[in-house]
Amino acid sequence: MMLEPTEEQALLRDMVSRFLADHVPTDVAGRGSLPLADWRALGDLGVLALAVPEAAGGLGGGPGEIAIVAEAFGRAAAMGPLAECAVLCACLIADGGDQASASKWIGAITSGQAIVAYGGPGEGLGDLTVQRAGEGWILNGERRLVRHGAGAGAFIVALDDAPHLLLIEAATPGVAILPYALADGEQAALVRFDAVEVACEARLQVTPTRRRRVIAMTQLAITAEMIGLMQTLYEATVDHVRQRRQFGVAIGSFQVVQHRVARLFILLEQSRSLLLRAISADDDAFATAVTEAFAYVADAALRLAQDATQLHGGMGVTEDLLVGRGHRRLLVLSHLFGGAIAARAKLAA
Amino acid sequence: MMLEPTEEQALLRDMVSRFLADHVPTDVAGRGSLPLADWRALGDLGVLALAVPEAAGGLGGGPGEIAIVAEAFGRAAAMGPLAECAVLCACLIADGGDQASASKWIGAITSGQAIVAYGGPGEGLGDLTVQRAGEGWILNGERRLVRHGAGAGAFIVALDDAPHLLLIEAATPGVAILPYALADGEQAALVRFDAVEVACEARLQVTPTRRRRVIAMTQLAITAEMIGLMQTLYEATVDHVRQRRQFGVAIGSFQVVQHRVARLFILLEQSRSLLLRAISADDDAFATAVTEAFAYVADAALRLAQDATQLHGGMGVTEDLLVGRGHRRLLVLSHLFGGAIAARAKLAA
Amino acid sequence: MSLALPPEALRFRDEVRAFLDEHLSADLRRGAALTSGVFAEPDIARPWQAILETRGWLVYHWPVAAGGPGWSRVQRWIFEKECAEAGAPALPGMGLKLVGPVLYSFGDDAQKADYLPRLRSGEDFWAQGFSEPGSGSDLASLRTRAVRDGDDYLVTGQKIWTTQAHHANRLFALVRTNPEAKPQAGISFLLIDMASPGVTVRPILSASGDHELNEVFLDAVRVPVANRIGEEGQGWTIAKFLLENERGGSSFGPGLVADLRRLLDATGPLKGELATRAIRLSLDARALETTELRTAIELDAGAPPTPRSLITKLVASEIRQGIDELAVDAFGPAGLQLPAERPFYGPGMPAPIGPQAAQPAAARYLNSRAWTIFGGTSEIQLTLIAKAAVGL
Amino acid sequence: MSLALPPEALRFRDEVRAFLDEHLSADLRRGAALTSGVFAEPDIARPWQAILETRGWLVYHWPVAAGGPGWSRVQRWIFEKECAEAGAPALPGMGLKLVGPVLYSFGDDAQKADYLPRLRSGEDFWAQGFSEPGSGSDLASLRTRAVRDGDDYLVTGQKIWTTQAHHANRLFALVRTNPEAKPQAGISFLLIDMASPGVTVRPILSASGDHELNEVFLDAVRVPVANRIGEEGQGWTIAKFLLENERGGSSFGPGLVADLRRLLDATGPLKGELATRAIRLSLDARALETTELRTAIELDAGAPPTPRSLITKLVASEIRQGIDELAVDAFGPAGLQLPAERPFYGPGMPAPIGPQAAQPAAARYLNSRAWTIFGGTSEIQLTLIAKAAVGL
Repeated sequence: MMLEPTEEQALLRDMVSRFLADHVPTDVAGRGSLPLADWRALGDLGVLALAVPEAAGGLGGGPGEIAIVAEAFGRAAAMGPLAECAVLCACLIADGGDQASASKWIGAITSGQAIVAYGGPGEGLGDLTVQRAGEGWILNGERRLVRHGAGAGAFIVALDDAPHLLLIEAATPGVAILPYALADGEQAALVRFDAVEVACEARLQVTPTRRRRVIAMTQLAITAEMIGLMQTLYEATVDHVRQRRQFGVAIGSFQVVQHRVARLFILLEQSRSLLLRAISADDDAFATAVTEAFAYVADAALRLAQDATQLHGGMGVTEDLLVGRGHRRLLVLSHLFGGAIAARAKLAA
Repeated sequence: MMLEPTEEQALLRDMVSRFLADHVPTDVAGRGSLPLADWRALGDLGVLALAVPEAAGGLGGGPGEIAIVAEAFGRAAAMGPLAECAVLCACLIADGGDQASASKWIGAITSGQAIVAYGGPGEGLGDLTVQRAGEGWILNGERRLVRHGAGAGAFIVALDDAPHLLLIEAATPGVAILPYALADGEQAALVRFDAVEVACEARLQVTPTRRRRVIAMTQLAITAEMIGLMQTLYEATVDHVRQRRQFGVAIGSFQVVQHRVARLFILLEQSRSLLLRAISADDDAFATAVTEAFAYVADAALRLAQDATQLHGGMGVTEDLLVGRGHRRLLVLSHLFGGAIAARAKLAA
Repeated sequence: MSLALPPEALRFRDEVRAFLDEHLSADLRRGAALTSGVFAEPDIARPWQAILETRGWLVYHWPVAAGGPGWSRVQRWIFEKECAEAGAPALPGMGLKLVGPVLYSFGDDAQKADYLPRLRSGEDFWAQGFSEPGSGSDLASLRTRAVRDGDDYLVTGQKIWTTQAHHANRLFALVRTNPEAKPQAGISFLLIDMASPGVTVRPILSASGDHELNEVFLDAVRVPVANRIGEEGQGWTIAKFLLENERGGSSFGPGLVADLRRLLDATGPLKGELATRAIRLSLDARALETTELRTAIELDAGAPPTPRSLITKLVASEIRQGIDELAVDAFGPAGLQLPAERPFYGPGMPAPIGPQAAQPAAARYLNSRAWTIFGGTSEIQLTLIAKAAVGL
Repeated sequence: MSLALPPEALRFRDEVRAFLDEHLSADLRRGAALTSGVFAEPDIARPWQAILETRGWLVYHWPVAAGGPGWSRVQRWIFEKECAEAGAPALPGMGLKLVGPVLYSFGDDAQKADYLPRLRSGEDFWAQGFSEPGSGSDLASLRTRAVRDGDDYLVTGQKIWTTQAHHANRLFALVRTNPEAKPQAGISFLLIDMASPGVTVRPILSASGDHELNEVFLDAVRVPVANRIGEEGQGWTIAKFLLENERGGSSFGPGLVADLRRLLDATGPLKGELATRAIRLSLDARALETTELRTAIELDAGAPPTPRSLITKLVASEIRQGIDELAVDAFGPAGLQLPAERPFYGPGMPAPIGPQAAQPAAARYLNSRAWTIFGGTSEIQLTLIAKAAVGL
């Protein structure tokens, strides 16, 4: 029972934070993905191998380590295919890929040389059908929100109604990638699959339990990233209301401003508690605890972003300040995996 | 197009308001139903005949008149079987009763001599079954929330899944009345029907359209009553925050108190707008407009009551002040007919 | 006691409806529906302004003496409701709603003759120079200086949040003509030609990527004294008049009701939490339009302005934000797209993900956060309501 | 970085659980479940207090030197969570949580020897005399006077909101001993025997019909100077110590989590809006209990008290109100009943409409409105958080 990171975790946090502080100055933060060179440098530092099991050549980090890195990204408003690629896809390939896939992709992902993007099922994410064809399958349909899909070398496509997890290279005939911009400035893609032939080796053999856990790890990373960014926006807001003067006084001396910032403090503390609770949950409780944390934090993050914007006044709605860009980022993160609404529905079921 | 009451409406409002001001002093208000003598006096003034069509010996008042009287009740925190008895049951009997029922009950209701209580269908209100038996029916089951059921001379029982509206005298064999107290201090009853034989004359022949309209009139009365009581609580709160001093100043000078009271002003104005809108709706739109007004006002009323209590501090949670008793009353009124939640569900359907 | 429209009002409504049916083209409707900012851009606004001017309905809210059609407040409300229902473009208000009334109320005959026709024809496009970097809600602290130099002022300072200044050829501005006087007393109201030397416009990009706002730098800009409205030092009085018009001028409820309906048309029926939020927003919006109608009826009956009208801007802002947040949630993943190209109805726009209405959803969400900030923050509005309406 | 309980904590938890299984009778559980007020009434509280005292766990939050079991903060949290899960009665805090710590921290040896044993045995039942009609949140303005008369004070004044004073034989009170000094400096802390001549208790009925609160009138009540805790004029310091205990003393989250679960057991699965509200409340409550655990872990590690603990009372109050409002809504019509009889578990209670758990729902809803008022209003709490935690 220990609130502070372990010594190793602290070293990891400090390393990532320092790297991001050097490479993502405030005026650049929150404008889009890290340049590829920086991503590779993170790979060189081992950050992208964190979630991959040791047996597969990774560092075998757990929820705590993943949350620490993701929170550092949020804190710096740094962006990149951390959650879906370095956590989700890397783990799925490590767990369920054959030797060839593993050797082709895991090293490429963890070194930052390649991106594998994820196209999961969900409301509004597009329909997919898969039909048996000889030893393999034929895939038809689309995935509408594939983050980092524009530059991906491969996709992992998941289906709701089937145990299929398919690893499909971007260059496969019949795969069409339509890049588009998300609100946070990152590139996503709508990926169409038109009678794509998938060989049987492309199927990742991941147990449902493990798959659930890896998806929960991904959602945990997103939750931690939100909390890091909430902290940054909170601090910017506290600074602002201390310094900004209207009617001859700092606006932080107005009672309604004080109460509003106090509410943000509460949101942040409560968010952090649910994140810690999820990190600490035992295996059986992990996925639900992550869903709970995500459900709370996704709401809290957007609320905090809205109030941070409001308290910044006109400057808060511009692209010039980090608060506006952070707001955009939180808009996207809080809506992934169906957002708070889908998470609550899952918890109510 | 006229915001103010007509001359006749103003006379009606002033008459009822004066009567209630005389008979319901503040320390008595909000503690329970008017004594029977006062109820009869209101009957003598014609107030209880307001909703009854002229053809049936009533005054044929419309939504405007009903809202005016109900709002005056709310304003004075006066209570009594106005909505369900003098509006709903009286109209149902006038519309659909045979000569005998009409002559027995309408005069008795409008003179304040008798109460006919209503047991309508709805979630949590109890199951009822009705079976054909010769010319009449056999009734089995219960109605759980029959306001003013304890002292009622008869009941109108409605069923959801059948066009039946049955008028059943309280003394009918098999009818068991279990009185209980509601949060607002009024007496309700759980009424059980154990193989009750109902003669064919007991069936009220009311068209679905008319029935819907009369129920909407009843809900309109409850909505208007809430608005009257909201106004009273609002004014008490404004007075209180002007007078109550803490830390050397009136609490109404604190910014958060000011903003909170400003929100109550908004709730009240918006509530009043939806009430006026419902009153003004043409026949086709009336029932929906009433449901809309009720859905908004039921929420607004409870929110206002909660804030009025909070702003009154400790005194707000006691039975001594009208604000606490008004809060109880609004708790009940806002939950009738399934409350705001059922109303919203109906509007979403 | 009834809000039901009398027969003559219904006839008027039908007349407006028929006009909109005939003259509001599908292109204009589409442009309006896919506008992500507060006001329509000139490519949409100008043709619509010309159509309304031709019909005599452009300055429908101006008095007859100033060229208006002499409509009652209720007629204006009906007109605004019909325009909203039909999906007409939202014309920029800086000229028609803000400086126009200032011109006909405080301007001298020469100023009226000079500016009003060009305002109506669209030849003049106005921007508003009130806010400054240091003075947001605290307007009286403004620092832009106007120093008398013969028949001119030399104006130096900086204005910010200047909506559509990059389209404007005219700026009306508050400037400090007397630095010695009390803050409010030393302010004057000037009309500035944007083509004057020393005027620089710098865009401020919104977080949404939209370009609506600007900074305007004024460096010893020469402005004829004849371009001053009213007396020197009367600027504060004129500004208050203008801000009251801005806050209470037109109806917000009808537009919100219509926008919510259009959103639900685009998303199809909503479920669960989203359905509940939609109902709540719809009740708020319907209540607001009725509140606005009540005020219109009262004013037509000769009653003094009611403090109730103070709630309009605050309530409208929150409904606006609620609708735009609902849209992002209701469109699901498609609500997260945010192309850099503009306008959303333009030929350069990439193919939408999901329904076309989803494409501007994120931009709208981000832009509508400004509603509770500009034109008096919600905090300022609540204090105003507490003081003027509640009496605290 | 982990909140997972280590093996020794799990063993402790199992020990507490086994004890509760064995000693918390069905009657006590039922009484606790059907209590509508903040604290259990004496018929429930006394026997449970005796059981805990026998086990040595009554004053589990007191230091060893004062007779506590020497538990860590985490152990206290576990104990409170297990008691909440098991549905143990909520013992009145005026003695155990409020005046007890004052006695062992500020009392002299004679006072400790005199009062502490009777407090633990239940022979003494304490009431708190802080608030006065004129001074709610503004405690420093209190007006009850204590005038020295030989070895006694003569105390005159009025206290209000005195929870369970009608059950109490002792009152601890703040009184003004020096009217000349600055407001905070002239206050002393006295222990008053409720049987003294001049003490009158008048019930204040809550809007729910519950009798929990009272006014206490003090008319020249003779109180020995030996009953003063600390120095004359030290009352404000002692009161601050006590209020900090009240705010940060014990965990609220576990009780809220358990109450919500019990509510959902009684209502069955909720649908639509109600299900959403239940999930939100459950997340709030789980976050709160975790926030409280974090604080306990930090304190055990020797860290100074964190400003985070300031949020506890505010957040707990709002969740409490949320659960009680959810209950009324979820029970439907049955949630509106409010019998006059008390207690809800007593023999005189009429048959419930619907499930028995629905019978106290309206009373609870009304009573829980007090949570955001007493013990420092939510407004006071927010200001405190803004200043002490945010640093504004």
